[in-house]
Amino acid sequence: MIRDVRTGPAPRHHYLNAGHGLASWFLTKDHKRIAWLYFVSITGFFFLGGLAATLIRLELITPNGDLLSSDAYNRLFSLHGIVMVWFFLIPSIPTTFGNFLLPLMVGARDLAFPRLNLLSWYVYIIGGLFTLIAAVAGGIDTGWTFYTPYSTLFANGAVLAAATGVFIVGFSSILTGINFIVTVHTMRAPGLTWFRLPLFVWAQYATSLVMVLATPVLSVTLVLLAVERVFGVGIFDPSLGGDPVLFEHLFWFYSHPAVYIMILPAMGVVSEVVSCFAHKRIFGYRVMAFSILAIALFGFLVWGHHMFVSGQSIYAGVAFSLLSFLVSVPSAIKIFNWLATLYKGHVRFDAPMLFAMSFLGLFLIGGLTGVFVATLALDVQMHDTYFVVAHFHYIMVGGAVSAYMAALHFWWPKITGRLYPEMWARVSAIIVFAGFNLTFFPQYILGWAGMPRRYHAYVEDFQLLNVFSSAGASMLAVGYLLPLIYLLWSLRYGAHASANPWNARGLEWTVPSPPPEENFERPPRVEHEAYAYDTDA
Amino acid sequence: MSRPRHDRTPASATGRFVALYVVLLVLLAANMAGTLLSLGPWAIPARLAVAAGMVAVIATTFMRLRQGTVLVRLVAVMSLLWILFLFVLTFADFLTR
Amino acid sequence: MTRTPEHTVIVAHQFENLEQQFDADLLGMWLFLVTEALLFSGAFLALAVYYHQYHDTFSAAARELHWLLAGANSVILLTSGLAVALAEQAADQGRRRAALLGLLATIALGLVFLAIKGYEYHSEYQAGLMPFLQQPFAYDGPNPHNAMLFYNFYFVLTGLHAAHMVIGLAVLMVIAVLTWRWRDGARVARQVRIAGLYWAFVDIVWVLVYCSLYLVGR
Amino acid sequence: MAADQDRWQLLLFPDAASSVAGSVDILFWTMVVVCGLIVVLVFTLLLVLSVRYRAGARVDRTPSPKLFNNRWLEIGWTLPVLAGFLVFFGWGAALYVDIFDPPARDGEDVRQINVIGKQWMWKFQHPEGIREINDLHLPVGQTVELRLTSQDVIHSFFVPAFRIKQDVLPQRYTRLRFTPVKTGRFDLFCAEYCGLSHSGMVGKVVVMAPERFQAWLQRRDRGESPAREGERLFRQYGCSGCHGAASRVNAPDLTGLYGKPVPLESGETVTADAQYLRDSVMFPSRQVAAGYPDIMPSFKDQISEEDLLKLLAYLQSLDESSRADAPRQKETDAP
Repeated sequence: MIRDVRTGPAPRHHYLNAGHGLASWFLTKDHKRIAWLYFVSITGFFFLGGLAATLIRLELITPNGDLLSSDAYNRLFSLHGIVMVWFFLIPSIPTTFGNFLLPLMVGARDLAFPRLNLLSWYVYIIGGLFTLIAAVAGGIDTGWTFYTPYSTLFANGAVLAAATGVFIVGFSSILTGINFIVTVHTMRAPGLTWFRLPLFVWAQYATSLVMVLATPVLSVTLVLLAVERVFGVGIFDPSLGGDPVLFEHLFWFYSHPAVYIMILPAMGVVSEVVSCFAHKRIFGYRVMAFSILAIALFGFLVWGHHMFVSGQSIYAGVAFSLLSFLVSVPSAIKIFNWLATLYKGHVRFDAPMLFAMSFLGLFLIGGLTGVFVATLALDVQMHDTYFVVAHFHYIMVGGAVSAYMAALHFWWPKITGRLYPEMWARVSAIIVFAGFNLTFFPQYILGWAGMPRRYHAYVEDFQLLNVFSSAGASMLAVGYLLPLIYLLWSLRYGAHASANPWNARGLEWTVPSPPPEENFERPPRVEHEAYAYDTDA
Repeated sequence: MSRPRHDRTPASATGRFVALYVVLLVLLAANMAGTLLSLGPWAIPARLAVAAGMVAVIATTFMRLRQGTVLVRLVAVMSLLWILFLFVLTFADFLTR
Repeated sequence: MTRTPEHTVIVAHQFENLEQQFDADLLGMWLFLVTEALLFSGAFLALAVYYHQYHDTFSAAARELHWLLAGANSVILLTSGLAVALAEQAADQGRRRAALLGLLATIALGLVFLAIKGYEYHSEYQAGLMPFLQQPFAYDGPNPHNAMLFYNFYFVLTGLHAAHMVIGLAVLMVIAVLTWRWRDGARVARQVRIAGLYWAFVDIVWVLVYCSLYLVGR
Repeated sequence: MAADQDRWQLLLFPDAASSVAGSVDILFWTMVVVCGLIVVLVFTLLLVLSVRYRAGARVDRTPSPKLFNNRWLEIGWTLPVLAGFLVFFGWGAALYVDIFDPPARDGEDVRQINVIGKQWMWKFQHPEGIREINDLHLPVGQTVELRLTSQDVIHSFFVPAFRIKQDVLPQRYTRLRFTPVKTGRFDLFCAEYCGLSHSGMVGKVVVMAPERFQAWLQRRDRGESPAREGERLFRQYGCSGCHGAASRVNAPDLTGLYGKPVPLESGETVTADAQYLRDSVMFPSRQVAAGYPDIMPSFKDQISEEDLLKLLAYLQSLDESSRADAPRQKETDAP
């Protein structure tokens, strides 16, 4: 019913043609252009991590480690983990869509600290370079978790370079987080009260809190790891009475909340998309906002569930298990609220909605299997097996990456001023959903049957399911390469988008596509709550 | 060009800064002198408490938390809360092993 | 970032007015200090856990440190905290010379602190208490292995603090130059204020480092 | 065809070969059913709602004020979720405590086995002295207690068929108690990534009928029991020079010490468990027994993990009945 409003005239002045030449990009302070810098760099890291994943899945087609040496395999899964966690998933939605949309959504001309924003991209790139150097200069085989004493006293390879890379990229996160929090607090347009903010902004805000509060603990942990490895200063070294379990505590104090850095922005995206494509106000707006904050808060209290069999006290384990169950409640609430939003809506099945629906399904399965691993006695069996691998890929790939794809398609017309080919996008969404399930569902069964993760060679009984998984991975690769092609195509050949092709609400849709350099000609004044769809449906 | 309220410190603040600086020195001296007493199991809590007092003085006076906005005070409290999470839950392991 | 000519009130383009900009800067700095606090708390946590486990050994090792020298250093750093607070106040009231004086005093005291700290490190190096870079560890108290763990924390925590001092001094020097030039009073006051916050935080960390490394074991 | 069926059987219903495996499986399948129903419910709602209310469909969309934005609806789906989760939490926690801190059963004959993980193999020593690498033979029905430690990095002892897993840490003893209830050969994996040949750090746990196990014991070239070897090492490392009955050095007598409370010089009291005894050898002045001078040298870097475990076995074997001299426990005159 709204096809006709999707296209618009070619825009004249906007942020993309406001300056030309390399300097206009690499020295820009415009949050929209910085978002592009991030787009390009995280896409590069995504495909690098994906390449490592492809090789891992190829190796695992046969039970014997015959394609790669075990050394190469160990380095590949470490690279895959480090790149995907720190250089793709953590920065993914915040630094791209958050950067682009946050000022637009709060009605500001830019983030509070534009130079800091550019600096955090450079910091990200420097961290990335260190990691790439580590990958080239012999690689690193500790896994992304850097557990001591293996990482400090035993591992060969460029552990220091990789740890430095992660340490540096942590500061990029911190700076972005500070920038976002300050922006949301001080730069909201007149009339834009907290409970009129889009849930995407709430999600970015909560994510930034987690970044600011968790990342420094990772930084100091990596500093301690580095001094132990480089200077031989025992910190966790058991032979001096140090405790490797203490390292695990410090590491997971960051790395569990890091999961929420990945998933909270995804929840924000899905709230926007579901509401828009159901053409209806999000159900239970306040409950949704509070559950975002609750997840961010409780996310800090559950890290010990990574350590149920680590030699941690079993009573601490019981406490962490209970807290882990509590953190899953707000997630469950969110799923029901999204479903209720569909009720009596006008649901359209454009590609962003298909990706958002994939998110709902896959996040549900990932979340419920998370309940399995939060259950103490079951985690004893599941810990460090493919069950856990499947669980967190359902959350991170099925959840976060699906939402990233939804966001990419949803805001593509706004960001580029072009429409993407809808048919191909739908095909890609369906291929990704099918390929994802084929890749990762078998891994649940493998884990339950006892296949440990990070195994280069495995017991023959596990082969059949591994073959399924690898077949799914190749589908997944197609599903992710397809958008790369048609989105690049659309940059040149796509139809010009109107200001509001989805008939959506929100301040970002009130400005032309692509937005002008200063975002708003006049500071907007907000008089409605978010998602005012019901007024004209 | 209105100046933010909390930006401006009254001229009398100099006296307060110096007075609290003296308080800090007294606390430091007390803490150092405390090592000469044998307080038994109370030694560590006592020393940490005095140090916490010094931290509180610096934060409220030199960092002007007293005049700070609610938001800034909230931020300061939040950092304490999160440090508490880190300590309490980690010690939950080490104390019950 | 600056559109308007100098010597007038400058508001960055993304802000509506100076008050908004000041609120944003202050909040940003406080959030940054939160991250710094959590960074140190990770190292303090590790120290606390080991203190809990090896209480006697750690206390014995702590008694070898130069606690009086470090106590004098505490006085120096607290004094520098006062100096920077007075400098902030002076800058705020538009008293350029007083502000500059306060900043220079702060920098001087900070350098004295680092010098004394350096002397402490040197004497520990000579006493063979620097257990890294293949140095022999010549500690003759009980349980040298666990004691070494204590010394590792001593060097890591004081080193981390010293690194923050160096950063803080560099920032203060830049701010001192800006104060000397005094282009835009409101802006200088804001910059002195932000730098002063950082310096006060460095003070706080030292108070905790001094208490937990030098005093707790005594 | 049959082979395929077996394979699926094996993957979906892996062997449940320990006394706790059955209980874990019941919990697992209950959760599969409950969570499966939730998945079906949500997927159905997602599809039905989105298709029924698709744009352009002529359906009744008049707002239903009673249901819409209803606080009770939110509470109505929050509370059952919370309650359900708490049930699973309690169930899982109870079972977990039962696995890792099993209630002591009087008179139970527990088979104590020493396990050392190292890059990249498992070393076992039976109470009879038999040593094995990567394979572990056990009699069915007898409770086993593993005392696990690592020579280098963190490993993890994982037998899927037993539904047990425990990380193996350097400089520390962790313990794992279980009772095999089925005979067969079961996979043993290292579950914590430990470097180059992590995936090669695998073995088999062979559970045999008691009589066949006895025969296996007979067949194996039986060494000395760890306790006997430990006794020899006790003299060899010079421990007996100070801790022996005839010694004039003021060192604690170790007879009957194992498992008993030890008052420390610091005023605390600790239990003389494996970890305490180990630390006393490696870091002797960390926890000095009350009333004794702190004169024992550290044996760190001088004694292997194997020897340490044997010494422990020896100390454990010295119960009250074998005491030779006067009452060991000194009066605690320390503050």
